[in-house]
Amino acid sequence: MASSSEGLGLGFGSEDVDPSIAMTTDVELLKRAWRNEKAAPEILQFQHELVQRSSEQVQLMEETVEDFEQNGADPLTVSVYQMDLDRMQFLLRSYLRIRLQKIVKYMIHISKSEAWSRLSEQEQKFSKRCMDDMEKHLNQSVLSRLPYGYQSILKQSISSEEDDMVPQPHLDTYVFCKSRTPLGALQIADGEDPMDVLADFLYLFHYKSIRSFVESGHVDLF
Amino acid sequence: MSRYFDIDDIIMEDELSSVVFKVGANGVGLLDPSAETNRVEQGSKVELPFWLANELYLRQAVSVIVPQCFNQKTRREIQADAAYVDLRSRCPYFYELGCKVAPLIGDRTIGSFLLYAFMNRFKDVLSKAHSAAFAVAPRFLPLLTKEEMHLYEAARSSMTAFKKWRVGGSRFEKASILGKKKRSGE
Amino acid sequence: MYGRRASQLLKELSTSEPGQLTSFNTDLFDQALKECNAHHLELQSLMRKIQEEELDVQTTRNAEHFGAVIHHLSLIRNKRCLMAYMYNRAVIIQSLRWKLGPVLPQEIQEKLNFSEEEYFKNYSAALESYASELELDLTVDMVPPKDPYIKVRVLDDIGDVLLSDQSPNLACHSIHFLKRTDAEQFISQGLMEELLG
Amino acid sequence: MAGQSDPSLSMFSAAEVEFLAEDEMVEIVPNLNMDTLNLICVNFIFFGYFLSLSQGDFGPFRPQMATSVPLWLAVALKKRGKCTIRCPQWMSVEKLTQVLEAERDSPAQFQPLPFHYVEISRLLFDNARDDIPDMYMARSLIEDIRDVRFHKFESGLEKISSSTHVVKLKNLSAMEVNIVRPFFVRALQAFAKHDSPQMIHHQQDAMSSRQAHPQDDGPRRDLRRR
Repeated sequence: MASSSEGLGLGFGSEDVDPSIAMTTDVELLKRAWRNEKAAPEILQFQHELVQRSSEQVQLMEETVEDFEQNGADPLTVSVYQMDLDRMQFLLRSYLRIRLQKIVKYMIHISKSEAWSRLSEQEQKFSKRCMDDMEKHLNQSVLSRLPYGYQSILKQSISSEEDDMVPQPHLDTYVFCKSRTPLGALQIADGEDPMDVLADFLYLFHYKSIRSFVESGHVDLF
Repeated sequence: MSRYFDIDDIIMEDELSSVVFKVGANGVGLLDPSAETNRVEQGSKVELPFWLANELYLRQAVSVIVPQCFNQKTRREIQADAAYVDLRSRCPYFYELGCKVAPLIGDRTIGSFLLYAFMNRFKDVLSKAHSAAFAVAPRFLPLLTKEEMHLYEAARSSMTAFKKWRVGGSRFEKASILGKKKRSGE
Repeated sequence: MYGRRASQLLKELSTSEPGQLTSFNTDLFDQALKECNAHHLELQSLMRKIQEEELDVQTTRNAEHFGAVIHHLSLIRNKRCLMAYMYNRAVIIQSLRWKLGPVLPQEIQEKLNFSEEEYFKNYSAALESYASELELDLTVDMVPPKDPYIKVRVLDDIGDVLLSDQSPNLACHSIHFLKRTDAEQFISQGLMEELLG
Repeated sequence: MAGQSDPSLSMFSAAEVEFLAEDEMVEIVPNLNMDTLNLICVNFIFFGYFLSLSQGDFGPFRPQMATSVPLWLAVALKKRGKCTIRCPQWMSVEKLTQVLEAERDSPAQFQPLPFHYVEISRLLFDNARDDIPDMYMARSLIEDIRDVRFHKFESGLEKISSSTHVVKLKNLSAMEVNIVRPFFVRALQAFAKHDSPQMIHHQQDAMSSRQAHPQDDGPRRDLRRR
């Protein structure tokens, strides 16, 4: 990948900063994770440490706000801290929520693919439970009342060669994104000239062609 | 099949196509209204929903006749004035059926025909979704296929949501599923 | 035509407004299930005939064989419709938990069949157990936050409630300043409305 | 719920786009004394600077001493009458008039504006009207700019075709992207579907196309720059 390093001693040329360790606040990272998760058609890697740190910060801030309230601090200050806390909590909740929605939608597919390892331990537990509940529900209303050979929740009938009933994420879609660093010349389409992908431009890409850059943190979805 | 539970895909596969049976089939007389016995004779021409026609084609039991909405007459009309052809009454799932039926009838030109039709119609969908929608909608909307309606809705609803945001107002609302019953204070 | 009733179920779903739930159509549903079993009987009787006549299915494409194929395909089609009907309703039922909380109002409950009611409870419990492991209620903050407190008017007699920072009497028409996250579910349930300004 | 996004479209609601914009920095002039706030929810601007502040410190706030804060904080203080907000330069009637003219003069490109110009301006018009010189004029200029840009985008959309594989969008703003996203993405998908190899080239065997694993299909249409 082409990456010019014109960074001066002072400050950071945006291009030579490894995006995964660039000096950024957790809120910024959480916002990025939230945007990516919202825009990506499939479930992305759970951000364990980030969520852990964010929850701790939320807790700390909750204690601070409580302290302020008890010590009769100026109500405006309390209110500002509360708003700050609320913004963080919204991001955290919304991030976890989008993931749950995707998990429920694609639970069987996820459980049978490498995507399973992208879930947190709690999400895996939730997913298993949801699968059991859904299976039970579909079994008692439909499947158990169908003739033998047609009762599978995965296959349309015993003559199906593969699991032809399982919903899968639609990776064949388009996403808006920005690259954090110049990606250099990318081969976007077979048999086409590579295209120079610049930083800070908004692009509309085929999700599959930039999927790996989203995973590596070089590209942000929007 | 990632679209197994997809409502549109399921309903689309109900679209009828004419097929000719290359084999006889017993115990399914219901398929052929003209059959006198409970079987379909070899050589019978029958209208079947796509889900059945397709699978029988794959098993080489039937040949599929080009559906009317892809015949030369429709093609000429589309070429003359794409935006004003009433595609919905011909087939609400015009594009989807076209994509699925093309391999069955071995017609290489259907792909480019669909593309041409779509390209020449979708611009209109967009401008009407965003502009004076109320004035044109009644005449224009009934011509659209299902996919075009989805596009129209996509454009219209995001514009409506934006306008609503710009006007401001309550950020919290009653869940729409509860219906719009009487609200005290109004 | 085969599969007609089952696809009628789906048409019913597709014509109702997005996110809305119609009453479970037990009649049509059971008829479609019956059709599945009828196809199976026909299928079996054709298969028996093939065996009796000792025809080799692999080589001779006989009329019994194709009859059986058609009944098999029709059964699969009916299954797809029935499954999609249940599945897509289940998706709406999931969303009810997010919008209305763990207890459904009577008018909604009446639209569910027995299995769906049970599914709602199970989904609700799964969600609650996930949230309690995280010690974070996920059903609030559905929209980005503004001020911590909002002004609301009560639309129904809710009575005394215990909220996170106060325990007001929420009488009909009374007006309160509540924590946004406390008021959110009430508004969604139609028991309160937000007042601006 | 009004502000909630539709998960099936993986789309952001307008309120969520606004939420992102609220982290943009603006200058305020406080009229109160308040100690330094140590916040968690802040933008961290590092381009070209070593930050002397620890992250998330704002203030201390002293009357008449201008300082930079995130927009949400500025609006909160303003609502409580604790500050005036300095109208950003790009929101002056003079600048906006220039931008509008330039937008009209160049049908093929968008003028550079802040990524969140729609949201920032709305928040300021709604909450700090007395701090914006010529508020009504500025507001109608922004409306006009947005309209011109939108129509420009709309005519740009007419050029998308089956050969559109990547679209590079210079200077399109966050809210603008959000409005066109559902239509744009769906239209591109439709183009791709009608132009797939199975449709254009005759498939050899209908059975084999069913087994093609979707994950393995690489992108195949040509690349088009705009």
